Amino acid sequence: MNRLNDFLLPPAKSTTAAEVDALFNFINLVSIFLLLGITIAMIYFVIKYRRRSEDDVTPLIHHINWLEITWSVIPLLLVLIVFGWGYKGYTDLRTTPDDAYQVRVVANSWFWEFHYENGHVSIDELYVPAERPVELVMRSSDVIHSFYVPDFRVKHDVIPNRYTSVWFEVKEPGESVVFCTEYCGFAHSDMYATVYALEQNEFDDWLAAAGSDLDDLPPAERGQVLVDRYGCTTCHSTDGSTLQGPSFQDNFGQNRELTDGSTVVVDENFIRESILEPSAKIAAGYPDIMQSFAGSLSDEDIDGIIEYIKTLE
Amino acid sequence: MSQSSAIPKKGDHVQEHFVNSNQQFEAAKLGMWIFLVTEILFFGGLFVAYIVYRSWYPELYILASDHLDVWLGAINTTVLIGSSLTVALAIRCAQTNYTRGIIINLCVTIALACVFMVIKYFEYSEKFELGILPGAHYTYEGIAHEKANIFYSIYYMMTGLHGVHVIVGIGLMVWLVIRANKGHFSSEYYTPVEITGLYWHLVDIIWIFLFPLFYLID
Amino acid sequence: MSGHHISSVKFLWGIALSLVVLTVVTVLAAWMHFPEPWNVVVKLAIATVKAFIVASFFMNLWWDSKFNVLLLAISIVFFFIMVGITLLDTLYRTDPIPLF
Amino acid sequence: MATADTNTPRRLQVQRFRPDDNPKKHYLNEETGLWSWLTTVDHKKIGLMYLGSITLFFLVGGIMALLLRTELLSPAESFVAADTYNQIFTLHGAIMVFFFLVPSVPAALGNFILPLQLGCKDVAFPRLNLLSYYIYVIGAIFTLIAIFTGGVDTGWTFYTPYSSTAAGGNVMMMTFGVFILGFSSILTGLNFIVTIHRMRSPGLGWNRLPLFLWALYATSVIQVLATPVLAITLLLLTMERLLGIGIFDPNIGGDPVLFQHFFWFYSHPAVYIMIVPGFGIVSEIISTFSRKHIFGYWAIALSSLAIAFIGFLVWGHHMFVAGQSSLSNLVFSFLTFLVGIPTGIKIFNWLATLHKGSIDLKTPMLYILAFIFLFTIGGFTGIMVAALSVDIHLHDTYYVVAHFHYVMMGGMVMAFIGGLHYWWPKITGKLYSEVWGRIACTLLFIGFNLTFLPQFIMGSLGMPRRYFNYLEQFQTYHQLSTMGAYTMAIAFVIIAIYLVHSIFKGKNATANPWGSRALEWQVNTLPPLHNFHHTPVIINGPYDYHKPMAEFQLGIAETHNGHGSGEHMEDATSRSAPADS
Repeated sequence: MNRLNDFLLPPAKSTTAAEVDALFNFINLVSIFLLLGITIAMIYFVIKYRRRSEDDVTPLIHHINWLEITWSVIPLLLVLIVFGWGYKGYTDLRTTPDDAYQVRVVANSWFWEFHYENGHVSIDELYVPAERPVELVMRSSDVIHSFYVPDFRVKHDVIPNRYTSVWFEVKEPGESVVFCTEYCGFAHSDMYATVYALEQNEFDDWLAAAGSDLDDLPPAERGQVLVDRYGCTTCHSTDGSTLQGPSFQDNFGQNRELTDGSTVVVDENFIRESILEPSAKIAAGYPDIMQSFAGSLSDEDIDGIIEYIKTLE
Repeated sequence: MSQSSAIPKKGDHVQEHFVNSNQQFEAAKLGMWIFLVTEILFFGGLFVAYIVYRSWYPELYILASDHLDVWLGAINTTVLIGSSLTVALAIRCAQTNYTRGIIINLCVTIALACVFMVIKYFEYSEKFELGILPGAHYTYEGIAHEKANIFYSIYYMMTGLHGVHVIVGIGLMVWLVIRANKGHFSSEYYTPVEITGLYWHLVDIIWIFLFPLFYLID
Repeated sequence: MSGHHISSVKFLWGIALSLVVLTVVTVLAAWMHFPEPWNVVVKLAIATVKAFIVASFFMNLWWDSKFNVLLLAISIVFFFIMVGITLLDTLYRTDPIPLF
Repeated sequence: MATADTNTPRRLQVQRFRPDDNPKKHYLNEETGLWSWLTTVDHKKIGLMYLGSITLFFLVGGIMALLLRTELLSPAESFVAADTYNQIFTLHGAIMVFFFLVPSVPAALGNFILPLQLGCKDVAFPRLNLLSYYIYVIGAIFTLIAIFTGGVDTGWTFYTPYSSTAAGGNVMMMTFGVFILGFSSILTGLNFIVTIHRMRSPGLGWNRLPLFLWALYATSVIQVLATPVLAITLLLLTMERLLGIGIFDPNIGGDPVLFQHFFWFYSHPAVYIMIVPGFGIVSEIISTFSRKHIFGYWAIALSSLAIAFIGFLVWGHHMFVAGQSSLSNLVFSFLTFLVGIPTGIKIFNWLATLHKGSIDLKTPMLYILAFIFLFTIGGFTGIMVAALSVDIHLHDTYYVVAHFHYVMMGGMVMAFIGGLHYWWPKITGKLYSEVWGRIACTLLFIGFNLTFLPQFIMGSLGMPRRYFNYLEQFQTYHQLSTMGAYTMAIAFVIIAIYLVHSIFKGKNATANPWGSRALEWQVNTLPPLHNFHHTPVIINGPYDYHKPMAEFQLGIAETHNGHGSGEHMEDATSRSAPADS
C-alpha cells in the first residue's frame, strides 16, 4: 500500500493528508474492482456469445427488476459512503484550529508575498513552524490565483477584494513546493513558491532576523537579489532576450519609445516610476501588464534595483 | 388535432414536410414556446445577478431606486399593457378574417412600442446628464453607496436588453403589417401573427417584473 | 388542444383593464410602505398575478396544449434552480478575517 | 402482417415496403451543384455540411493538442513561447468544446438520422435548420478572426477578472463568436424537440422511440435550457470588457465567483450536451451488433432525462475551491454523486444487452466496447473528483484533465467515430475497409490510454494543469503522454484515409448492411431526397431482434392519414402490431 501511495501521491506531510489519501485509495480500489468486473464480463460475453451464424435468434429480455434494483442500489450506497467520507475530510480541512499561527498571503502576477506578524514580507518563500497549525489568510492583488501545496493536500483560490484561507499542520520540518493552480496568464506555470517548515525555535529565530539580511549587501547586489526574489526576470530578461517586458540588459541610459509616440531616457526616475506606477509610461511594443510594487519595495530596495540594472551593460 | 376524420386540405402555406395546416401551426407554436423558454432563462441570468446583489446590498437598492421616476415607469407599464391588448386584438382579427383590423391593431402596437422607447430615451438621457452612465463611466456622486455603479449596471443591462427586445418586436410588427397588407393572413393561416404575439406578450411580462423590481423600492 | 381559441373583444379589453388596475394597485402599494419583507412580497405577488393573466389570456395558455404550459413551468423551475442554488453560496459565505 | 391488415381496415393499408439498395435517384444526385448545397433545406445535406465543418475544427483542435503535447516534451520552452502556449490551450479547449463536441453528434449525425428514425420528411423547421448552420459558420468566422487578430489566452472558461482586464488578445471577438454559436445550438435543440413531438410517423409512440432519439431529446432539452445562460454570461462579460459594468469584476466592486456560477450553470450541463448523444449511439450500435433487444429500454431512456435534469444541479462541483460557501460545496457534492447513478445504470444495461446476444465485432462495435471501458474509467474518476476532500487535492491538476478527456474523448469521440462508421454506409452508400477500421480502432484505444493514463498519475502527484513549464519530476509522464498523442494522431490519419478511400473506391453498401431493425435502415441506401415516398407506418419496434428479419418491413400508409402525433399513433400501434407485447 505504501509503495502504491508513493507512486500515485506526493508524500503526506500534513496532519490531514492521511485521511484524504485513505479515501483516494478506497475509491481507487473499489473502482478498479468494479472496472475489472465490467471489463471481464464484457470480454466474456463477447467471446461466449459471438455471432455463429447470420440466423442467430436472440431471446427477448425487456428487463429484470431485481437485477436492475441491485445495480442501482449498490452503487448508490457506495457513492453515499464516498460522499460522507469526503465531506468529513472536507470539514477537517475547512475547520481552522483556534491556536493556528497566522500568515497573510498576497498573490500577485506572478509571485507570492507572505506577510508575517512583525511586518516582514518574504517573496516566494513561506516559512512556517512545524507541528503547529498554520492558517494562511489570502487575497490577490490582481486576478484569481490558487494556492496549492500537493504535499499538504490543501488548495484554495485566492481572490481579489476578498479573503480566503487554508490551514495545515506540517508533521515534521522540511520543504514543499507551492503551485498556483488557477490560470493567471503569461507566467502562471512559473508561479512557484517553497514552504519551509522549521522547528518552532528555529522559526522564531528566523522571524526575528528576517529582513535584515539585505541591509548588509552593497546596493547592486541587493538589487540583484531582489530582482530574482520578486520574479522580475519572469518578464524582464537580464541577457537581452525579449520577454513580456523590455530586457534589463543595455537598458540604462538608452532612449526608449513609448506607446504614445514620445521618447524617454531610461534614467533613475524613469525606472523608479516604472516600478511604482508601471502604467504611467508604457514602452512601445510591450503590453501594459505589470503591476505596481509600491508598498512592497522600499526606497533602498529600488535604489538597489537601479544600481543592479546599471551593471547590466 | 382531435377530429381525424376531417383533415383540412393542404393549403398553399403548408410546407412539403408537414402533413397538414394544423400540424404546421402546432409545430410553429411549440417552437415559439421553446424559444420563449430560452428568452426567460436568458433574462433569468440577469435576474439572478439582480437578486444576488439585492441580497448583499439591500440598502443600495433603496437608495438608488429613488433616482428612478415611478411615474414614467408606471406609464410605460400601461403603454406596454395597451400594446399587448392590441396584439391580442390583431390575432383576433386574423382569426375572424378581418385584414384591415390586423393592420390597424398592429400599427397601434408599433406606435405604443415607439412611445415606450421614447419615454425610455428621456429616462436614459436624464440619467446620462447626471453622470449615471453605465459601467466604468459612472461618475454621479449623489448616491451614498460605493456599489451604486453596479446597481445601475444591472439596471442598464436589464432595461437595455428589454429595450432591444422591444425594438426587435417593432421590426417584426412592421414585417407583419407588410405581409398583412399583401393579404397573407386569414383564419386559415395566421401563424406569424400568433407567434409574434407570443413574443410580444413575453416582452410585456418581463417589463411587468422589471417595473416593481427597479422603480418600486422604498 | 384547441390552439385556435378565439377571445371576444370585450374579454380582451377586460383583461387589459384588469392589468391596468393592478398596475395602479402596485403603485399605491408602494406608497403604503409595508414593512420589509412584505414590501417586496406584495409587489412581486401583484406582478406574478399580472404575468399569470397575460400568459393565460393574452398568450392563450389557458386553452392551450398542456405541454406549452409545462414548458413555461419548466423555464420558471429552472430559473428558480439557478437562483436558489446560487444563493446557497452567496448568502452563506464566511470569509476569514486577517489578524494583522 | 395479415393480421394487421384485418385489424386496420379503415385507415391504414399496411403493405410491405422493400428498400432499394442502389436507387438511381437519391439525396446526393437529385439536386446538384454548389448552390444546391448552400441553400439546401434537406436535413441530410445540412448534417453533412455540419459533419464537414466539425471535422475541420476537430482537425484544427487536434493539431493544437499535438502542438501542446510536443511543447510539453521538455519542461522549459522548446519551440513555442509561453503566451503562444497559453493561446493554444485556450483555443484547443474552446474549439473542441464549442465547435466540435457540442455540435458533433446532435447537429451532424443527429441531423442526418433523426428524421429518418422518426419516419418524417424533414425536421420541423428546415429553414431554421439551415439558419442554425449558418449561425454556426458566422460564429466560427468570428472565432477565426479572434485567433488571427491577437488570439485569446483566457482558457476556455473565460474566468473574470483575468478575462475582463488582464488578458491580452481579442477576448471580445472570441466571446462574441461563442455567443453567436450558442444560438445555433439553441435552434438545433428547439428544432429537434418540436420534430420529436410533432412529426413522429404513425406507430412510433414514445415507447418505441429509438434510444438515440431519447438521447437527442434529452440533449435538446439541455441545449434549450442552458445555452441562454451562456449567452447572457458572455454578453455580460463582453460588457464588462467594453464598459466595465463591474458585476463580475472585483476591481470595480463585482464578484468573480458569481461569474463562475453563471458560467458553469451552462457549462456543466453542456458536458451532458456533449456526452448524452454518445449514450444514444451506444444503445443503437450495441443492440444492432448483438442482434438483441436492448436491455432495460425505459431505464436507458429515462436515465438520459434524469441525467439531463440532475446535470443542472451540480455545476458548483467545478468551484469546490473557488471560494463558495461550504454549504454549497456540501449540496453540490451530494447532488454530483446522484448523477453517477443513472450513468451507472446505463453501463449495466448495455452489458446486460450483450448477455445472450449474437455479437459481431465489427468496427462500430469495437468503438462502442472501447467506449464502455474508457467511459467507465471516466465515470469512476468523476466519483473521485466529486468527493470533497479528495477534490481539494486534485482540483485543477492533470487528474481533472485526464478525467474529462476520458469522458469527452474516450466517451464522446469514441461514440462519435463509432456512430460515423455505423451510419457511414447510409450516409455515403459505401462500405469502408473493415480491416483498417479495426486496426485504427485498436491503435486509437492504445494511443488514448497511453496519453491519458499517465496524466492521472501526474495529476494525483500534484502536476497543475495549464502549465507551460513544469518540474522535472513529471517529465517521464509528459513524454509518455506525448507519445500517446502521436499514436492517436496516426490512428486518426488512418481513419481519414480509409473513409475517404471508401467514398471513391469502396464497395456499394446494401440498404441494411448490419441487419439492423431500426427505421433508418429500412429506407433506401442512399436515401431519397425527401426520405420517404410514402408515409411510413412503424409496425415493429427498433430493437425487435427476436422477430425474424423477413417480418421486418415498413408499413406504408395509403394516405397522409394519421401522420402526426397524439392519438393516431397509439391507434396505429395497437392495430397494426398485435404481435408486439
